Amino acid sequence: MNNNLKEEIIRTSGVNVLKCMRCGKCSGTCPSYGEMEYHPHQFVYMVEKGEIDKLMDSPSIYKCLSCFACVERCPRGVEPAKIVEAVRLAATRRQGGNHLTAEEIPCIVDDDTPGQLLVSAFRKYKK
Amino acid sequence: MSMNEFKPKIVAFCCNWCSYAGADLAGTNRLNYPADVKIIRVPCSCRVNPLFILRAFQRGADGVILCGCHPGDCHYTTGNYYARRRMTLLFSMLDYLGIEKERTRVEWVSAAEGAKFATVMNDFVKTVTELGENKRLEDLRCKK
Amino acid sequence: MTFSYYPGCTLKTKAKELDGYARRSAEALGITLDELADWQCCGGVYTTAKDEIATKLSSVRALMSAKKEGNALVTLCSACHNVIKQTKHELDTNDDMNLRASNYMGCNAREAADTEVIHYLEMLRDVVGFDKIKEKVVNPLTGRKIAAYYGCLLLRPGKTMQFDNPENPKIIEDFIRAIGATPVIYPMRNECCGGYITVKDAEAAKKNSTAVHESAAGFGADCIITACPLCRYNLIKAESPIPVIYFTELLAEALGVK
Amino acid sequence: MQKIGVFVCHCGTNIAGTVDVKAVAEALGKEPGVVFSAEYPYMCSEAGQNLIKNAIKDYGLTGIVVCSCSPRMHEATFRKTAAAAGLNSYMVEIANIREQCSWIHKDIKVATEKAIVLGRTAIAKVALNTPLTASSSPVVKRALVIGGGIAGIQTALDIADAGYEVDIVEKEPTIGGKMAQIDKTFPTLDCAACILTPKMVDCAQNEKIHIYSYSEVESVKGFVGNFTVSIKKKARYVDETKCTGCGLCTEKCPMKKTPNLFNLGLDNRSAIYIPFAQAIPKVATIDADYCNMLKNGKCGVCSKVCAAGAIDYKQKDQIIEEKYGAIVVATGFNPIKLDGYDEFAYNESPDVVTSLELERLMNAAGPNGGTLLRPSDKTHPKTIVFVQCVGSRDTTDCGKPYCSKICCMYTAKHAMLIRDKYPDTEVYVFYIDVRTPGKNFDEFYRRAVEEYGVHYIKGMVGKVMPQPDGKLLVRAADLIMNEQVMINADMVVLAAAIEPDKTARPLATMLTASMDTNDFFTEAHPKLRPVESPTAGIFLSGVCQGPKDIPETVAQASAAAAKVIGLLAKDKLLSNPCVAHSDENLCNGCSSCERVCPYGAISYVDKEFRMPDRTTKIRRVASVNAAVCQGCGACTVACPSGAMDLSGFSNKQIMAEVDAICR
Amino acid sequence: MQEMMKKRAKELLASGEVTRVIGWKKNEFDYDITPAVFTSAEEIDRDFIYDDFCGVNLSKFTFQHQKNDTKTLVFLKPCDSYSMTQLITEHRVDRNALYIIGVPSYGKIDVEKIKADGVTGILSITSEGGDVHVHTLYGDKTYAKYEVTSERCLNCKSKMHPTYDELIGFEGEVMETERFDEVAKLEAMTPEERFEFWRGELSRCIRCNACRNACPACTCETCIFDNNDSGVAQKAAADSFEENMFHIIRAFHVAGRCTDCGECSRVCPQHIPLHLLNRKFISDINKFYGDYQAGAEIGQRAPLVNFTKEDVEPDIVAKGGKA
Repeated sequence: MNNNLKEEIIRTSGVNVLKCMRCGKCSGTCPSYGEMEYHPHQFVYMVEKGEIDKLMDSPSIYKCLSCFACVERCPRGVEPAKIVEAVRLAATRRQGGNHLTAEEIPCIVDDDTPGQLLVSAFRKYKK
Repeated sequence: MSMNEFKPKIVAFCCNWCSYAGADLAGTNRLNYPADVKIIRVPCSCRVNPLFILRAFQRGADGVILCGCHPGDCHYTTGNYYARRRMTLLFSMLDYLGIEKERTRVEWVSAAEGAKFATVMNDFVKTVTELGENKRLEDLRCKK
Repeated sequence: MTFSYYPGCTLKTKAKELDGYARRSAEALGITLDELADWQCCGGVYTTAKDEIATKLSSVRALMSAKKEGNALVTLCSACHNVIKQTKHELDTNDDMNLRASNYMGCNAREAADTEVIHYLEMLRDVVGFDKIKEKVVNPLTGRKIAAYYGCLLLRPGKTMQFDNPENPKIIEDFIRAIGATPVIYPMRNECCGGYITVKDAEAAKKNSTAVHESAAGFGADCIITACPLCRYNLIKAESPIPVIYFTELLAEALGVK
Repeated sequence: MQKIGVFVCHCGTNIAGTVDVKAVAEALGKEPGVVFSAEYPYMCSEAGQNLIKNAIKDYGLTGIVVCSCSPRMHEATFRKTAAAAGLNSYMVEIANIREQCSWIHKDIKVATEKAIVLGRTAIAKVALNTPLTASSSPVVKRALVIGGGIAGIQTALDIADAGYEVDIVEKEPTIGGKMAQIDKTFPTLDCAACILTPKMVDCAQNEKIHIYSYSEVESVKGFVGNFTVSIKKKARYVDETKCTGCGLCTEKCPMKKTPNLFNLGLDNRSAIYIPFAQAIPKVATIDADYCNMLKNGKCGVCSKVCAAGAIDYKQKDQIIEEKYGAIVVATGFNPIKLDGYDEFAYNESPDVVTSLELERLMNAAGPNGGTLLRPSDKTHPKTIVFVQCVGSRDTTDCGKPYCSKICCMYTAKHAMLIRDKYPDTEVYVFYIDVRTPGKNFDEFYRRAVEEYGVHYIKGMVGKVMPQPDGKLLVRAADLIMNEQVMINADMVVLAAAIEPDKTARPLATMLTASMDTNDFFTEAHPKLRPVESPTAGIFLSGVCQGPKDIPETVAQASAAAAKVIGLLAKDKLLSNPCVAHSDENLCNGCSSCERVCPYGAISYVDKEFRMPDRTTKIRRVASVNAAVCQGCGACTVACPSGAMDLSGFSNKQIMAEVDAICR
Repeated sequence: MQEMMKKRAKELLASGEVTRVIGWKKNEFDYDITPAVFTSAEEIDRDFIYDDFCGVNLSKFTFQHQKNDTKTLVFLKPCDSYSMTQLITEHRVDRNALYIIGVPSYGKIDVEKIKADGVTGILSITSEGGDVHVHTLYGDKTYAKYEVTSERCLNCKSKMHPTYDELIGFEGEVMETERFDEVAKLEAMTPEERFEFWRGELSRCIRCNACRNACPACTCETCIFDNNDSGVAQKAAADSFEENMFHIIRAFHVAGRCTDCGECSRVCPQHIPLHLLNRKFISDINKFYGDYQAGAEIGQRAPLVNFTKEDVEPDIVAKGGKA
């Protein structure tokens, strides 16, 4: 239980996790569900419980596509994607927290790679 | 008296059918609002004579709020429509005379809106507290 | 009718055709697209964190320039549209964001939110009108069965984007009808292509994109159209059996300016 | 000389927990005019009331103040107490130190101080109270029931049983409501029609009941005991008194492509129709939107085939005015529109249906004659997915924040019936919680799982994706397994939230009955007066008050009937004596009061006054009809001269309260 | 004009159509005019006057001296006619007992304006064409008429007579006025400035009740300020009641009924601009609920006993009057 971190996540995400009624619709709709260790509904619940460290250490935070399907379909207006984003930011802002480095880029790029992709990936994975 | 200690006197007129019930609901749900608010029960917002509001100010009230059913939902069908006109004109006149317009307010609170009642009262008390004492209409002889 | 126009980086490099066809079509439809003089990259994705500010400033600047020009701002790339529209929304609703943006920029940032932001498709629908486009079509694409691929960025978050019904959109389908073709409705049209994740996990992205083109092809589409260079990239990379092209290309073709 | 008694209630710890009741009693004892002051744990208890009665007698009290809960709670109680001790019941004032003091403040000092102010305010008021006597008005011995579903039917039958006339106004061509559309009922699985239709027939045959079908309430005037209601009988283009319900016209009508609303548009009917076989009244109705004769003046087939000569294309809407002593609202519900839930593909695929549509699909009188077939291709579905809470417990713009209450049970019923009839069909139910509070309810749900093998999965469906092969791919969460599941279904059934009928809101305005934010009627007290509206003479029956199932609805319907019977049994009603009165000596006769009176209670008379110089002068002065006045007080403020005042809430009393608060 | 009026008055008396005439008569000074009841041709010949000093609104006098068993002739200027119409609407006078002759008014002279110019020892004042000659102990002085015309006449709202049996002279029409300019000026001040302004004005009130007694809308059988049961009874200036309460209550009392005749300000010995209170209400009513002129028509529904479902909310005041 890490209360400071929990508060930070709640503040930066602007999400009220207590509104969640545990229906699981976010997880029922998530396209990255299969790639994740912790699923969207667990993100919400674990933030409520203050289990932020586990989330920050999990690769799940890099699997969210920010597609906002969970946000759109949540019947309680909880916005799980914003929680994931806040946890990922907390992780990448830490020393050595970058998930993507410039050195990796040449192996990734091909002739058609749109600039948009690299900009976006850096925004999501690197501080 | 410093601002921190200042406790405003607030008179709230509530119609019996909606707002008084809304105030009761705020109580039933244990929703806090400052004790500075004292409620007078009237059958309908249209029972509130502008004289009562002036009287309150004369006697040292710092704020007066009138709560009634939402327009269209009056228990007596049309009462709050008349109240709305009377209060609009009275408030405008008080403002014209230089009385701080923030000291007077009308809110429509239904019997189901306990939370709204508490929110409105918290907000009104905050506003009036920030204004400080009513000096412009109080009859100093009425002060004990 | 003149609009300020924000093309975005990718439209200047890998997605030149998206931009080119759009400009030519606009001209044919009597619309002047006036490219903002000093636009900067939108950042590709909008960061929802409340404490992020620097990454949103380029959008604030774009909005501010358009306001100075006195025009509504037209975007074309889904990502740019999403970022700028969300920035505008936050300026409109978040006082803290406003204050900090104002401090950074040394002006009243809220004014930037006065700028109306519309996507090129919205311009076609609301300004030109699909009926009008229908009249202007010289080369109707009769018989073509086309799948509209919306992806995420145009539609969501629905309350902010106000683009179309996020679960059952119809703007691109209406567009397809306007140019004489037949729209193919398939359930994956508003699901994610995999987006930026392709950088770190190409397999995961491919899974998503495959589901999209399989669904479209399964419902008999002979072509997928999109407004997003990244969607197109991902779909093609996932070996879509049917062509994936920008909607502006079809528009230009129908208007005879390809 | 005023002798006022003050009684401070502890309400257990409800008040005494945050208010120093002893200090309050002591402080108020020192107020001018107060001769007796006491506190007691429960003033509303018999012992507490005896304390009051004894004090009234022993001290010769002229007025009492009870510092207790809201006057909305126990004002009536203490008025009776006072009356029993020989004190006029309007010499009682309540200081609300519970809802408006002890329950909202935490600090004892603050709450105690406020309680003292509230107490002295009530003392200031009671000192100016005058004894009032209620006048009486006659009761019209006839009740109106608005809505002819099971709630309205049961209420009407019970009222009629007690010997009173009762009218049912139903907006559809037949009574029966939603229950008539339902196939079977939980938890017994008996057939809805088999238990409903005999009641419908009873209604039709009961001499005391008159059914206004295809009719709506236009306006309501008056007050408890004496309402005047205008009812609009919509033109059905068929003379009800002549039509025999033979149905020949419906067979011969060429307009066969009219959506059958009784079957929720799942099939078609003719433009002239009888909604279903057991309709009451069994009379045909012409749907003017589809009838060729009414639209273009061409056709007239029904008129030609009708042996009774009942068809009347020139029929007009008709307004009927009737007087009632009591009105029961039984306007019922509808499933919400699912336009905001396109992730479930309801608008996209005909095989995604609502639960009510499934009722029709399974009903023997439904579009498939009772065989469950997919709407799209009329094949037998092998896999069916039920989605719970679609729009219920949903705080977004398109949903309802409340639990619709009936869905868990009817879904268990549907699942069970399907598994019973078609054992080869797999049934999945995605739920958030299974809520089964009710007699034999949980057992019923468990039977669905244990005996019928229905798959209950905790989790919500995220998306329903129609496939090219006609299947519906359902993507959902299984929260217990912690995995995402994909089910290839043939049909998806959505448990759509229920909402009050759209006619309820305008009706509430007509009745001046209050509603909550979800458009459910509010009850006078959520526990103690659950079938009465706060507006006297208006009673609530069925879902118009809140979601409920059939047994609950019937229970409430009978309860409402009992309340109505209790009212109609009285010959006279004591009316509220807190009404306006005009001081003739002050009245200018200017008509301002008359103009604002919503009840037309004020009239003018020319009256002769003796002037100081011994001449006489005739002046026009206002006079209030106390039986009609409801005591709103609008006139008292409109009156420029201050001639008009309101008993119980007089200018002086309210000003005394203002002064006491500001002191 | 005066002679035509006298002629008609005498004719009507002679024919028995009316038994009494209400008009104006001169007091000690030329400019000191009072209302009067005339019952004979002799009285009329001797005392009846109608000139540029006849500012008194005869409707209140008529109300006070009404007799229902006989018919009275009353001469009404446009202003008086509006007030009378309002009184008829409120059933305060019996229309059938009145024979109303509408007379034109070309602006009345405000003697206070001459006095304010430092003129003392006035012997007589005559008004001829566009000039006003003042004869004083210390010599004569001449003003252009508009310089000494009363404010209410300079801002005349209407030269029309809403109610009459016959007219002498031509019927005028409703005027475009700038009568709300002063109100707007006050509205533009800060609340502090407004408070200071009104405190300065109202604190001068000596509670002589002249405003109330002259006001044609103040016709209550018993005035609430005199009624011990009203809760606001106060008969003399003893404390801050006058500056705080009296005038607000009085203005609210006549709100929606005041025709803006300006008698209150005319009669105030302390020169308090009381009409600015009434005009505020009129201006608000026009702004919030649409243009309304009290007394324009018999049977009108006053704005405070009327409503629409779409009325503005009271918080329009907090929003600075903008909906």
